[in-house]
Formats: sequence, structure tokens, C-alpha cells
Amino acid sequence: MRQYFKNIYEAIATILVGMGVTWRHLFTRAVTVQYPHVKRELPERSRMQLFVEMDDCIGCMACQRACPVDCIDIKTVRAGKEEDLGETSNGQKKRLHVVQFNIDMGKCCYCSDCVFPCPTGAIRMTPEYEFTTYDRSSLLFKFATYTPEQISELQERERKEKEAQAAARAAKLKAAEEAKKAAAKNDETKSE
Amino acid sequence: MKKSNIPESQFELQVPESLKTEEMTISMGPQHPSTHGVLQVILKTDGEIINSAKPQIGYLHRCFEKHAENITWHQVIPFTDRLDYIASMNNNLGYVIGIERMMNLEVNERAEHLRVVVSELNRIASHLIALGTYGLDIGAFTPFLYVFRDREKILDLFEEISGARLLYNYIWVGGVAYDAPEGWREKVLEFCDYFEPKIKEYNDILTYNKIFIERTANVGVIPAEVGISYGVSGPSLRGSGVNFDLRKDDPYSIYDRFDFNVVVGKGEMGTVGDTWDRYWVRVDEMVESVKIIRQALENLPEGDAKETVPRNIKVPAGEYYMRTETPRGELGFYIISDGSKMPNRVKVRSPAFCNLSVLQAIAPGVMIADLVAIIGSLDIVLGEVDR
Amino acid sequence: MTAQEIYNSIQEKFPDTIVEFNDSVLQPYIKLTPDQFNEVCQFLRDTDTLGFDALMNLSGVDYGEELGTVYHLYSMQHRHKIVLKVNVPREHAEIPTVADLWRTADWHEREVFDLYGINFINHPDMRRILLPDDWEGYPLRKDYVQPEEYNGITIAHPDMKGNSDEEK
Amino acid sequence: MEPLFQFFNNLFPFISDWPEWLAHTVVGVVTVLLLFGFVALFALFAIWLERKISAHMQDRLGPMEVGGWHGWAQPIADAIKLLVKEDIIPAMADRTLFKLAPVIVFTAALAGFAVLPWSQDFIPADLNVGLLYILSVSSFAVIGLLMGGWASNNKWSLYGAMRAASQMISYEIPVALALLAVIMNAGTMSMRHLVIAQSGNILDWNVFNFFPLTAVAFFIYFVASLAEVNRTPFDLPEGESELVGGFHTEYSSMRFAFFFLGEYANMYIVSAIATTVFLGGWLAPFEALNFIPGPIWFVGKAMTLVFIQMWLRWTLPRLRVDQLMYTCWKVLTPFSFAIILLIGLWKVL
Repeated sequence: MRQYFKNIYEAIATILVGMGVTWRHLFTRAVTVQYPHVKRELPERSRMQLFVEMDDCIGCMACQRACPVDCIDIKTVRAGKEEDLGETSNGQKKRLHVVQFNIDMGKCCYCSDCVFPCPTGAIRMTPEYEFTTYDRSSLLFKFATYTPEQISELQERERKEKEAQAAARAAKLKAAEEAKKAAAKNDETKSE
Repeated sequence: MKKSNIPESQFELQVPESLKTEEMTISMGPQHPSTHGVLQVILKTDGEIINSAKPQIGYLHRCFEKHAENITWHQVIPFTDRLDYIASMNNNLGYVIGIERMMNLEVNERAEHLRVVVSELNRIASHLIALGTYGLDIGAFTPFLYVFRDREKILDLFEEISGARLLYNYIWVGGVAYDAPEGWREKVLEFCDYFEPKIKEYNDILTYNKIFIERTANVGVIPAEVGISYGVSGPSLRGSGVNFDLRKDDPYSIYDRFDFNVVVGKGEMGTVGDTWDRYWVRVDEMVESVKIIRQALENLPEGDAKETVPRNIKVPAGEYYMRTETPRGELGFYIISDGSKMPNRVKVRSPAFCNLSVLQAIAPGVMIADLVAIIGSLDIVLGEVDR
Repeated sequence: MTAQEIYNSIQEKFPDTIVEFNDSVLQPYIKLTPDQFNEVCQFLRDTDTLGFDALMNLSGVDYGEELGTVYHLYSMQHRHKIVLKVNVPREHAEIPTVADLWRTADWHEREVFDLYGINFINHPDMRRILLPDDWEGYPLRKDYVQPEEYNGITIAHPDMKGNSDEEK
Repeated sequence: MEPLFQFFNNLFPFISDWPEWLAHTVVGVVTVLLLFGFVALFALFAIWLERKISAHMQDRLGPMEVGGWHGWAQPIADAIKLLVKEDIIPAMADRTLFKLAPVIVFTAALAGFAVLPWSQDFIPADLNVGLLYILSVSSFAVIGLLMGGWASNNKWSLYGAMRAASQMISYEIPVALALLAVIMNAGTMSMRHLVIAQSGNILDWNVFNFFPLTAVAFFIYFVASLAEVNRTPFDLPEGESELVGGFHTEYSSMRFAFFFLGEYANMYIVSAIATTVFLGGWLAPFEALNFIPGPIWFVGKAMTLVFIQMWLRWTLPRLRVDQLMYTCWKVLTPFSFAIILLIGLWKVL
């Protein structure tokens, strides 16, 4: 019987305590941030959108290898011998045309693993977060500045260079072979 | 010598034969407000009383273990974030320490301290969610938003130190990804001062509310030996009165240097091991976490936390089972390396997986409303159950 | 108790079951044959000096020619641990269950069955746990090939291809 | 209907020139429309109020955008949304019952308004058994809930319906007994005369009669009425964390809105009964405040009680079924019996 009345008393008392808490909060300031009207300043480390400073990119593909979800796609073309592509901001020489640097932010997992291996600090995550779109394909960000014609031209050149190289190598190989044959012949004749 | 093996359930439902009616089979979930994600429980009920409850999992299976075999050691870390997405820091820590022990790698003091601070902050954040959602399961909506208000402050701190709010990828092999920014230490201390009085508020509105106690005390009792047999760990096991905390019993990182208590359930409101005890262990553990944070920040050495992070990791061939205490319990990573740059096998022993398995043993005989309370008190995260 | 002592006590009781004992690695392990495995585990759990009342982890492993399961045991009273390993051939992968000893093994063994296809003898409920019941193959085996489709649903998502200019 | 007729006659004297049948029809229709309008308006306002109160109790702001000032138009937007939404009836549902259920719930709630005394003169129907009428009519709602839950052909709905039935039938008893304590003293069941009997100042209100006995009766009535209208901590029939949505799991669009309207109308009705029976209806607490018209007092007092209902809802967890029955049968019912007994004794002595 005592327990019965104690329970009733406890129920009423604790309910009143709880109501006291909510009553106090009725008059405390809300913590809501009215988002589109008020925008919080994000800390500079915030990992939101990826950004690539193409002037600094040397096309080493370290970020592409580091990405756990394969959202970066880079294509490079070797620069010509007399061509000077300039230097990055930390003084590294650029030797490759980066003809394609695509990042699919729809796939990105925002881990920032790509940022750390970059030798020139070209790729980084920015606190920019408002890049939602209605179309998933517009989440594919293209950073390379080359036009398709330039790319095909460069690729053509590379192909030709490669062919020339291959031809040269083949010629070299052939020459070596012939020399070998000749030597063998010589040996044969000698032994005869 | 053969001891009796533990039966399927300790709580046999006792209904006179004449009163038994036809069973009703209900699928609770995968879309249900209080299964904490995509969990399905097949219930067989007799009116409001449950005769059997079989959890069906796998709706959130994302092949973590298969993924891990195909990416480099370092690339696994962002994936560990996504196991238990409410306590990512703790997941990072478990995986990373496992690798460090295999590589025999030393981590500098500052990084160790920062790791402890972020892990404990994350523990608080995770327990806050456990509290809030538990209130929600019982029917109290307001505490849920109070805890989110305070958790937001922790996430702000995390955003400042790691740049992300939920999936941090912060703890790396050999150290941490970033050093703490200027003024971060003071902000954390400020948060500790802010947070401690808030616990009283949660207690006022929820913990000691008579209705809440009536709903949770003496419900879903997990006896200690049943808990151990089912592999229950963490706060759920400590709620059953087992003094077992890996931070004390199998210390990792620098936890052995800190002075804190292991909270165990005492059956204050009912039986030892009931849902109220499990809830209460979480509330009290937040106080202990604040203690640890304060100590760690007090002794935070100067220097650069990043300096020992190696670029490319190759883990020597071998295997290691690393277990750490996450907010949900014993998170184990069983890592096998064949000496290459990718893991050969990463098995996750997820605490929520084991904690959930005890449900089928304690559910028979309770009411539907109690089942919700039990699931809530086990504090499962389906991302970790299904991996 | 050290691993050596645990090994000795098993050696004494079940001399035929031990295949290998390795004390030189980070976590010493004992490799056992599958035949008497359940009895060994029962012995490990119920002997007072050993008292392994907790199964921390049960993991399947694909070693190439063989499949295996690894058991990490822990004793809550004595605070010592041991690793048990059981290897079985790929074609005939069967291991006695320990789900009757440690209830946590119930789901863990189902998971190993699900992902490795190791069958656990006498398991009360040997079904797939994570994957759908009608899934084919055991995905964590090293020789697993991802199927093209499942019940008419294409598995490879179109977005999983690369994102270079030509393909989009 | 006589006082209502007089009331309209005073306002518009030309009504008395009309033939009786016309006058009665016009007055009746106008009153019903007025009440319907009031219910709809009140529901919209109460939804807005509830959202704002809950938000501020939880350190949030609640709706802020629609309509400008503190999102005042949010409930209107919601209502329009509900109106134009697709009306889904589950394939295996019992269609007739499914459609009928929300109508019954809403009608039961609306019918209760017929006997509420808004002021000295404005009372749609001054029945001499007004209180009895309102109690019996409002328990019609349980049939609607039961029908809705059954017809949905959903197990969760069925649970909700079963819970609703057992809960509402059980809690009728403490409600009726608590009211009986007052009726015993007042000797009337007419809503109007119940209020008139309380004239004077605040201390003449029934709640301070036989202090503290009727105060306890008021408390019992208030708690039991929370259960009658399925509000937290007694919202088991809905119990969204257990039963998904309880009896209205399968309802959508306007049918759902009717359940919603019914719930808010019921909230108002139980508060209005409490106001009439215990808190002096339209009467001002002090003579000096008599210049404020009666309806304002009436609605104001009822709204205060509605506010307390909301306040409780955003503070408390939910009870379990067995605890709900325990509260009813082992706490509220014995206490109300004891109060009736004590008041009886007091009166005799």
C-alpha cells in the first residue's frame, strides 16, 4: 500500500520536474540556423567540394591512385622536347599535358585521401558546399582546360611520336638482328 | 563435467493451455520507425505478447570485407568510417591500431592524445544519439532534440579538426590526418564545461521520469552469463553488471594512463541487466568520457601530430586480431596481411552484430512495446550489423 | 595462462587433434583438425583453469588451396586469450559447430557459411544471413566471380564505369 | 434549441417575423456552419500552436517560412496538401468501412459541440442531459477507430484499433465518475445550469468546491480525458514508435486529415467540458473582469487546458498497455469512487 502511494507521488513529482524542464526551454533561445537566410561560416578545413588548381597539376596521377572510390579520371599527354609548360607554384617542372582531369562529385566520398599525396598541392577540398543539381551528370566536374581539338592534336602528336619511336626501336632491333645474322653468317663462313 | 548449455530463452511464457490463441506473425521492419534502420524482426505474437522474435539482417550489406581485399591499406580507413557511422573515430582507431601493432609502429605523444580526445568525444556523441533515440522509442520526443543540439557542438569540433562532420577519416596509420588547429583545445574544454550540466537536464526530463522507469526497468533483462555467451559487449554487457571495458582490461593507445571508472549496471530501478541499466550505463559513461577528455587535454604535449604518418604502407605478413572499445562494444578487426600493399583479409567483428543476436533470447514473453525498448537499449547501428 | 600452457593442456587431453602450434607470432595460435573440434572447445570452455567463456571473433579465411575458420577465444575470469584455427579442403568444407557452446557463434557461423560456404555440422539454423537466400556463390572466396545479374537485376551499376569524357 | 433561438432573436430581431420552420432551419444551419468553421479554424490554429510549442520546447523554431510571420500559414498549406494528395486505399481493405471510419470519428467530435455553452445565451442545444449526451456521443469515436483499424487489413492498424477500443472504453469510467462528483453537488446535467451554478468569483468554481476533493476529481478527469483523446502519455493507439501509425497507418490524404481534425476537435471538447464543469465556463474569475465577454473566457480557459495537453505531450514518454490499464483501473477509478463517497459524506454531514 505504501508502495502504491509512493508510486503515485513519484509519478506526479517526476512529471512536474520534466514539465519544468520543457517550460524553461519554452523561453530559451532556439539554436536553429535559418539555413538559406543565414549561412554558417565553415572552418577552412571543411571537406566539401574538390577543387583542382590546374596551373599546379603535373599530372602525376597520385590522387587518382589514392582515391578509394575511383572518382578521379586523369589523362595526360607527354609534352614535346622543346615545349615548356612552365612551373608549378612550388617550383616543380611540368612535363605532361593534363588533357583530362574529371572528378565525379557524385561518387566522391569526401575522404580527402587524394589531397595528401599531391606533390604540388594542386588538388584540395574547399568549404564550398552548395553544388547540388537536378542532374547527376552535372556533378562531373571537368578541370582540364584543353579543347577537344587541342587534345586530339596532342594525342595525334603523341601517337606519331610513339610510332616514330616504335619505328626507330624496330629499326634498331632490326639492325641489331641483321648484325647478329651477319655475325652468325661470318661465323658460319669462318667455320667452313 | 558438461555444464548445461544455455537454453534459447530463459523466460518461458506461461499461459494456461486453454487461453492460448492463434499466433500472429508480423514483420516488424525493414521499414519501421524504431528498428533503428533497416532491421527486420519477424515476430510471432499472442496478442500483445511476443512468442518469438527473429531478427533478419543484411538489408544494408555493403561488402566491406570484400572491398577491403581490393584496396590499399590506407584506402580502407574511409570505409571503416562507414561501418558505424555514428562513431567513426572509434572505428578508425580500431583498424589503425591493429595495423600499427602489426607494423610495430610508434605514434608520437601528441597524436596519441588527440586520438583519445576525438574518440571520447565521439563516444559522447554516439551515446547522446543512443539516449535520444531511446527516448524516441519510448515515446518521448523532446530529449531527442536536446541531445542533437549538444551533439551538434561535438560535430562542430570535429569539423574544425578533421574537416568532416560525420565520416572523418581522421585517424591514420602512424598518427592523425591533421594537427589540432589553434584554439581547438580551449574549445573542447569549453564544451566539457557546457556539457556536464546538460546531463542533469536529460536526467530530469527522461532518466528519472516515472513513466520512463516503468517502461524500462525490469524489461529485457540480460543475465551476465547469457550476455557473455551471446558475445554482448560494451555498455550492453556492463549494464548486466559485468565489469569489462577494453580500455581497462586490454588497454590500447594510451588509455592505461587515464583515471576513470568503468560504469556497471547495479539494478538501481529494477533488476541488474534490464534496459534501464543499459541506458544508465551510457549516461554515466558520458561523464567518464568527459573526465578522460579533460585529462588528455591537460597533458596534451606540444609538437606536430602528423609527423609519423608514412606515405605508403606495407604491412609485414602476419595476422592480428585488434579489439577496441567503441560506444557499442568490442569492435574487432581481424587483419591478415601477406606483405603486399593490400590486405588479404579484414574481418570485422562488429559489436552491434553480436549485441543484436541476443534479441532472440530475451524477446520471448515481452510485449511489443517492450521489444521496441529492448532494441533501443541495445543501441544497434545497422551499418555495423550488416557491414 | 600462457599460450604454451593452454597448448599443453589440450595436448594432454586431445593429443591427436593438434596440427600445429605457433608461439612466435603476435598472437599465438593452435591449429586443430575438424574431427574433435567441438569436444576441444567444450573442454576449453568448461575446464575451470581455462575457462574460455567468450568467443570474441569467428572468422572465415580463404587460404588459397584451403578454407579455414579462426576462433579468437577469451576468458572473462582469467583474462587470457588463444587463437584456434581449423582448416578444411575447399571441396569438402565442413566443420563441427560451436554454436551450442557460445551462442554468439550461431550468427557468426551463418555469416561464414554465407560468405565462404563452409558448412557447420549440427548448426541449428544453417541459412544465409547477410545475402539473400537465393544468392549464388560465396563472395568472399578469392575465386568468386561477380555475377552479371541477380533475379533479373543488373548488378554492375551504369555509374560504376569510369568517368572519362569518351564514356559519358 | 430555445436559448439559441433567443440569442439569434436578440441579435437579429427580424427573425421573429419569419415563419417558425424557416427561422429554425436558418438558425440551425447557421449554427452548424459556425461550429464547423470553428472546428476547422481551431484545428488549424491548434496544429500551428502545437508545432510552435513543441519547437520552442525543443530549442527549435518550428515552421518559419510559409506565410511570413512565424509560418502562420503552414497548417493551411498542409491542409491544401492533404486535400490534393492521392487517396490511397489498400487493395485488400474493406472499402466501405475504410471510407466510413474517418467520417464517424469526425462526426462524433463535431456532435459534441452541440451542447457546449459558449456564453450565457449562446448554446446550440441546452439539453437537460447535456453532459450525458456529450459523454455518450464522444464515445462513438471508438467505433470509428475500430472500424478504421479493422478495415485497413493491416496488422499494425489492428493492434492500434484494439488498443484504442480497450483504452477508450476503460477510461470512460474515471471520466464519468469524476464528472459525477460535481453533478452530485450541482444537481443538474445541463451544461448551462452547471455553469450558472458556479457564478460568483473564482472561489465559487467547482474546482474549489469541497476543497481539495473536486480538485482531485478535476485532476482525475483531466488525466482520463487525455487517454480519451489518445494524447501522450496515452497515445498508444497511434504509438508511432511501436505501431508505425496505429489505426491510421494506411490512411492518407483527406481521410487522414479527418482523423487529424477529429483528434484536435476532441482535444477541444474535453477541455471545454472541463472548463464548463470545473472552471466556471464563460464566467470571469473576478467581478471586475466581467466586461470581457463570456465566449472569450470560455475559449481562453479551454485553450489553456489544450496548451497543457500539448505541454504534457512534449514532455512525457508513452505508457505500456498494461500500465495504461493499471492507471485506469487501479489508480483513477478507485480514487474517483473515493471522492464520490467523500463528497456524499460531506454533503450528508
